[in-house]
Amino acid sequence: MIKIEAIVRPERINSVTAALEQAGCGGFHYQNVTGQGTQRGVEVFTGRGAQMVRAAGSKTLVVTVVPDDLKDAVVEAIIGAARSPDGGRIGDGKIIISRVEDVIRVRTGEHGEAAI
Amino acid sequence: MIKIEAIVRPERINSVTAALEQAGCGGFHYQNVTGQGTQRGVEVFTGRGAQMVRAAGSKTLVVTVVPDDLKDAVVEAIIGAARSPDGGRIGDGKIIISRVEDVIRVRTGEHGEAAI
Amino acid sequence: MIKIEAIVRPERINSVTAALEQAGCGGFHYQNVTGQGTQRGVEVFTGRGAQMVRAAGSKTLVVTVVPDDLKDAVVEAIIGAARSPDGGRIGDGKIIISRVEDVIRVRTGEHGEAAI
Amino acid sequence: MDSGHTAWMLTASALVLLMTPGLAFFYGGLVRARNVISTLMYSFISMAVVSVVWVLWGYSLAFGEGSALIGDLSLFGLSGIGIDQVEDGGIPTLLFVIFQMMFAIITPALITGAFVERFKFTTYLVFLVVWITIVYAPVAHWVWASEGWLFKDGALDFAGGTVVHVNAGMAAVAAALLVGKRRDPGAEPHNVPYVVLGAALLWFGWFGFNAGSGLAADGVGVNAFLVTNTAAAAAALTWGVISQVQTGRMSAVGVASGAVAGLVAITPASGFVGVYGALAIGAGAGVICYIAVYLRTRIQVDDALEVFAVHGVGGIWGAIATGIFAVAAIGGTAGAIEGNAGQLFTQVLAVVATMAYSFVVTLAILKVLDIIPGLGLRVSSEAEDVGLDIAAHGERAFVSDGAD
Amino acid sequence: MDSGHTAWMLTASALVLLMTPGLAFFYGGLVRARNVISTLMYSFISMAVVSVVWVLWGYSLAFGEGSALIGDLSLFGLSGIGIDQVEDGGIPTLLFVIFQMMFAIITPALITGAFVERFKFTTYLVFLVVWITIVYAPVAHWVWASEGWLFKDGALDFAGGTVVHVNAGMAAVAAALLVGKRRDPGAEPHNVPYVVLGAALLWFGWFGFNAGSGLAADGVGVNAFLVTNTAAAAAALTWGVISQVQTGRMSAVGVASGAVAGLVAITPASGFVGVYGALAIGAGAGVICYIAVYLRTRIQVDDALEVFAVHGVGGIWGAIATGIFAVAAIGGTAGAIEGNAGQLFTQVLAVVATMAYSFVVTLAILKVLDIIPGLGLRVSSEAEDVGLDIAAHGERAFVSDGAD
Amino acid sequence: MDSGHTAWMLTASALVLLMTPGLAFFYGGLVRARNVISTLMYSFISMAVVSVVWVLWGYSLAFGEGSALIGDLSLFGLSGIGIDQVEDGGIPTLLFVIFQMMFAIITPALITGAFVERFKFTTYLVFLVVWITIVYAPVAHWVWASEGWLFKDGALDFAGGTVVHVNAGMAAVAAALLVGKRRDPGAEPHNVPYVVLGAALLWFGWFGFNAGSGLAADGVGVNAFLVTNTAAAAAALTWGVISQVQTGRMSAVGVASGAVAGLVAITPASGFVGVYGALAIGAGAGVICYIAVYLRTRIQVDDALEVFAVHGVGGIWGAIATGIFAVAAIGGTAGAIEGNAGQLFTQVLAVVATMAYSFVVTLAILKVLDIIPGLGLRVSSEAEDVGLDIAAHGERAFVSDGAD
Ligand SMILES: Nc1ncnc2c1ncn2[C@@H]1O[C@H](COP(=O)(O)OP(=O)(O)O)[C@@H](O)[C@H]1O
Ligand SMILES: Nc1ncnc2c1ncn2[C@@H]1O[C@H](COP(=O)(O)OP(=O)(O)O)[C@@H](O)[C@H]1O
Ligand SMILES: Nc1ncnc2c1ncn2[C@@H]1O[C@H](COP(=O)(O)OP(=O)(O)O)[C@@H](O)[C@H]1O
Repeated sequence: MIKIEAIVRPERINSVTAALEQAGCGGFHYQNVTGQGTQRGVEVFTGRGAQMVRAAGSKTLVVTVVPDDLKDAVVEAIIGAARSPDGGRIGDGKIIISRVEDVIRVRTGEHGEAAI
Repeated sequence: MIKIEAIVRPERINSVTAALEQAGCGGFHYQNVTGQGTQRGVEVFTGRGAQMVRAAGSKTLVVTVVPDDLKDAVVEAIIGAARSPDGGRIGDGKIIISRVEDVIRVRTGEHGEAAI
Repeated sequence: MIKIEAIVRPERINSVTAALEQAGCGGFHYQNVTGQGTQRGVEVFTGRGAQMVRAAGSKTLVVTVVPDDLKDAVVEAIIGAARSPDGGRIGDGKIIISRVEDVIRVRTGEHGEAAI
Repeated sequence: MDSGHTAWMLTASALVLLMTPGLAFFYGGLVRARNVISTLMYSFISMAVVSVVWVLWGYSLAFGEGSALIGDLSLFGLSGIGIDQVEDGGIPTLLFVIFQMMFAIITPALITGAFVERFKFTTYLVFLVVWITIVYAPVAHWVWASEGWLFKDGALDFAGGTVVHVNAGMAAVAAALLVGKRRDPGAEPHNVPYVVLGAALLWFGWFGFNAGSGLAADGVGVNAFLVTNTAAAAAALTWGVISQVQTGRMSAVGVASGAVAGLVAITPASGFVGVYGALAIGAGAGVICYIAVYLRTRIQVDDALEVFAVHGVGGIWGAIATGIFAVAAIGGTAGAIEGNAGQLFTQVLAVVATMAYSFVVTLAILKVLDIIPGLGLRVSSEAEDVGLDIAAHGERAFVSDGAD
Repeated sequence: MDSGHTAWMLTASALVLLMTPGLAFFYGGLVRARNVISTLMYSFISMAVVSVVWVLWGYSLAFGEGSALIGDLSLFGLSGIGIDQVEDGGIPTLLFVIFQMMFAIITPALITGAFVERFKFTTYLVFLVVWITIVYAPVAHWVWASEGWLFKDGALDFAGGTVVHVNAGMAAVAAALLVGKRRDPGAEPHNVPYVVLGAALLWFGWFGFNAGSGLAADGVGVNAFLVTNTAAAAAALTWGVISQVQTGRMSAVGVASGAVAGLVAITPASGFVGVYGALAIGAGAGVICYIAVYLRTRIQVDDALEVFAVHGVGGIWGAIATGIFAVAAIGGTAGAIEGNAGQLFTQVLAVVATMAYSFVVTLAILKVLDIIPGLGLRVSSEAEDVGLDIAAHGERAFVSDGAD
Repeated sequence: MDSGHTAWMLTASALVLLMTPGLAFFYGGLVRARNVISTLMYSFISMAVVSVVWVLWGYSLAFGEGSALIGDLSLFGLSGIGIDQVEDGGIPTLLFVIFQMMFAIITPALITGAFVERFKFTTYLVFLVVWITIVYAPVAHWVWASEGWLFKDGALDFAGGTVVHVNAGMAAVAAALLVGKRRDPGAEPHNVPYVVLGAALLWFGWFGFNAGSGLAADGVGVNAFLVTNTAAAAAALTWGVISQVQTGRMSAVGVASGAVAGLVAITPASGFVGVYGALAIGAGAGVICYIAVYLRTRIQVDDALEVFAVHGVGGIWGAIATGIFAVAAIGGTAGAIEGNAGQLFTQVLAVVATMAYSFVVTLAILKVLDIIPGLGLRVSSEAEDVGLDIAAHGERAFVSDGAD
């Protein structure tokens, strides 16, 4: 099994989770993070509004563990839902893929793909 | 060393961390996440309370890195503390296990199991 | 490529991210977590202030994916920025290193190191 | 000058001023976290803009001599109103100016609920000036100025059910139509405690709004205070119970909305009805506005925070109910129940006239603002996605230490 | 009718109304994040339910003629109270009805602190109606109605230390006993700023509560205002200093609790004592309630938000202290220090009678509600784990954009 | 005794009391999340400490007979002030004591904005007692007591622009200098809604502050209310527009700061100027304070929340503007525009005297507190990093269920 971690724009999270379900991946969790990359972040005021600074932007991190064979479908689904209209904008995010040794379902104690 | 990530019910977090300490794992970190799986989430109102929608539920993600030999003990501990009374309920959560190459303790610069 | 996860003190996050950029790692994301380890947490009041309990402390988790050759530089950078003055204090944090199979840039679909 | 009446009206004016921040939090809690600052500012800035407009020409247009349709500019800058000039009843004229100003401040703020999360802030500033001048001032003149044609017709609107709520409700429909649907409507309220805080401040401030509208600390004012509280309570309870019966849960946002609906409905009636009337008006508002919201969510007009369903419909119900439940022994005018069915007609006339005027003129104003270069009604879709807090105000509402 | 007294009492009534939302936030900040909406609603809904009960039969039972033990239903629906009817002192009778209503609203809300995080909301609605009718109304009648037996005995309770706080404190004990411990008690307050906001609104509103209880804007009212502020300050400071000395840190929640304890303790005394008395009563409340809380945390009764330790104990101390520090020159009655030791006895009698009645009857009410099918006191253990916000109200208090 | 004036002054006193929690939230929203409790407490605890100091010796030193420089202790513990003693104008003397107390409470709270996120809380408690005694009381005596030398000179300070704001502003500079820079200054405000809530409560409470300073519900009070609102609006708008023009975004914190700057500037003038004067003073405050903040951020003095730039500079501008725009027909004194240029000189004299005294004595007080063993001004660098909420109060402001 592999773990797919996708950093996406917060405003895209609903379409991303919908796409995941469509791609046959019904299990995932997500959370807000603060992120920076090529995109240098957003401009915000400090103090009383006299000056602005760049702050890393808000992103949402979605994590799902899937069987290997689902990998490409899920990656496609995420890209489709997370990429900004007309060819994407800087800051659309990344997808990080890594290997998982085992998954256990707390309720039943099942192991491996059966637990997903 | 392996990394154990457990997604559990927020209301179970205190018993889970207690169980971890008992199992000899005194180091961990956790955070709230939003999760969905077989359990389709919770019912919440939108707008002025005229209609309800399903929203993914709140879960807590606990992460700990342990020496390989502690793995089973820790997994048992988590299951014991996170599973709902009388045989578990849908949504009790998952445990995800993956390999870690190295751990470094910031304070001392120690590597490997010594750093845990 | 490898994933570097660093748990650091929240008040150090700005210097850590600055150090990361200096070390040539311009991409990362971070979030607040609650953590416990050798350091048993902080003392806080419960109820009306009549009694205190220990609560796990606030930490910040920084995550970055980098090419293998950047690993040592980045680890050094994090330690330098996250360690408390005069030799470090308990609770300065950990750095967890693990392998990543692939990274994809949502915007372009690029794979591997090109996507970082 | 009566120091007692003056004391109460100073207090009442402060209470009504506080309603606008109350509304800000009520609305602010209902939107997404990324638009809360923007939503708060739509209301807060009205305190700044309208206060200035009011002392310059707003008051004069609303309460200056002039015609049956609108006042004149004879009182521009409150010229000629000395600090010792007293209204009959015994409060200083400047205090009447202040009290009325607070109503002018909150009315456009109410409208903003229709277009939160997407309306361009700079355009909104211009809208505030224009709308107060050519919509609010005339309507206030019609109903409350001694020359006003609806006033002459004997329309009953004790504290502004028509001038404030029906007026804002129709303007909200016009705005929602022109601004269009949000890209992603129907979100969960991001902060329910803010909604409760806002509702509490509104309830609190409304005592000034209604019990102050008699401009005196007397029996009529006291009665207005009592029926205001009673109607709010009855409506909150009704809405809550319906929500409980229909869904098995009692939405806090629903209870808060019910309270507001009750407060809206009792506003025009508060000087004319008694406790039983208040119970009927409140319970009625709870049922009617609940249904209105329910229906609204089934149509395509994205009146995001239900301004029309709560303030429009609530205000209409209140205006009509005033004609039904008015008690001669309290406000001097009998309602339908006491045999004066004619009053009902006058009430309906006032409502219809206000609805038509407010809708048409607001529509016209927004159409014009939309085509003026540099203005325009709606933010870019990018700004809407990122949220107006960052896009329009350069601020994030909530920042945790390290991460957020 | 005196417009000045009327003006102040209108204001005072609004201030007391605001105390209930203040309490909602004070309590709401002290619970877990997953129960904050539920905790807010326990208080907020009291504004809806009790307001209706009060104008229908509550006021009549409390202040209608009747016997020494309870009023009658002669004033059902406030029948026969015209808007021009005036109390001696010069305020409209309806204003007295309003002012007293605000006290009836907050008293049961105080009780809820004992059973937050586990009490069934629908059952609570029924409890509100019954408790106001058969516990609050009679006790208010005893102490404040001219026929009331404690009133006749000359018990001093200027603003409700016994009727409101001791009464609520004992009911809280009964409730905590019957509802039982939370599955996981002793949590950290989830939002300290809410606690501070609530304490601030309570302090602010309490000026109406105490300085309004003379029903006039006169010297007695002014003195009540002054001693109220003084006692709150002294108690907040005392509590804070003890916390600092004992733990090396000054808990904000502790300081806020101290302020509330001081406000509770001065309530019955505020019409009878001077500044020095207020300092003594406040400092005493800080010490005594701090100890009470400390002891409570060592027993098994899960009075979650320390209603008895703060309101019960604080109210008892205040009632007794009134008998000690009363100054004839201020309230017309001398206390023990001025040689009238007998007053102390009367005070104790009033407290004991109230405690016994409130405890027993509340226990009985809850026992009955517990066995009525469809009601019951406690939510399911699942609901308690998930939190009452989701389980009972279908809402989450705080929702961040993507994740939460 | 005039019940109307008394009614208004009771209300006004409550409103001014509420300003301190308002300030607490205004400041609290501007700091980091890990210092919000600490920042709230700096203000809240002033309600506890100063209230006690005031009734014991503070009032006596400020308003007792004594010399031209300071009062005496003849009124220690308010001795001899009966509840029936009345001021000329018709309010009880004790009400004057109360009203003035609220000013004494908020003044030192204003100072705390300069040293948030690093000042030692226990030392601050001592500072409060000393500063009220030897800085606030004398300055209040100079300006407001009939024997005060600035009062005799005819300096105009209707509601405390000099006594409260200039005074606090200079003390803030002294404090910022001695406490030194934060280890990590220039953070993003952690909670903008708190800033808006605080600004709203300040605006609301300021009506009591200014319209109450005439000690009566009369034409002067009404005019003060009107110009207060007008200046706040004009300043908020000005600041917002500048921010919009300069950055393309309208900072909510900026608009709120503008409102406060306008309220500060109109404070001394509110009994002497009309609407046009208010517009000028407000707009001026918006521009001047915006520039002051802009410059402050370029120097090394870490006056964290811009106390001097907003309250100091705003107060100075207001004092001078009073001398410019005063209208004889309103406050009895003409300003420069009406040909009385001399008034300007008196105004400047009062400001300079206050600035010098406040700065020097505050500096001295802090220097002493710094070297007293066990006290000291600044927390450890560790405490500063972890945040004062945990370090000084043992509390976390926000706790989510499982994780935080
Ligand atoms: N090397 C990295 N490791 C972890 N997260 C990253 C990395 N690079 C970028 N990210 C995350 O992805 C987000 C988008 O990346 P960014 O480089 O800004 O845009 P793009 O991928 O379109 O060039 C960043 O805000 C950050 O949260
Ligand atoms: N494939 C997955 N990858 C990551 N997290 C998952 C996955 N499936 C479930 N989860 C997490 O586990 C939680 C519980 O899983 P769920 O399937 O609802 O219950 P159960 O495991 O009892 O069937 C979900 O809310 C989600 O947060
Ligand atoms: N085994 C572990 N797995 C995951 N996180 C850990 C582990 N041990 C410690 N941590 C994280 O690192 C933080 C600091 O570790 P701690 O042991 O307290 O200090 P130190 O590393 O200086 O001994 C902890 O608060 C926790 O968040």
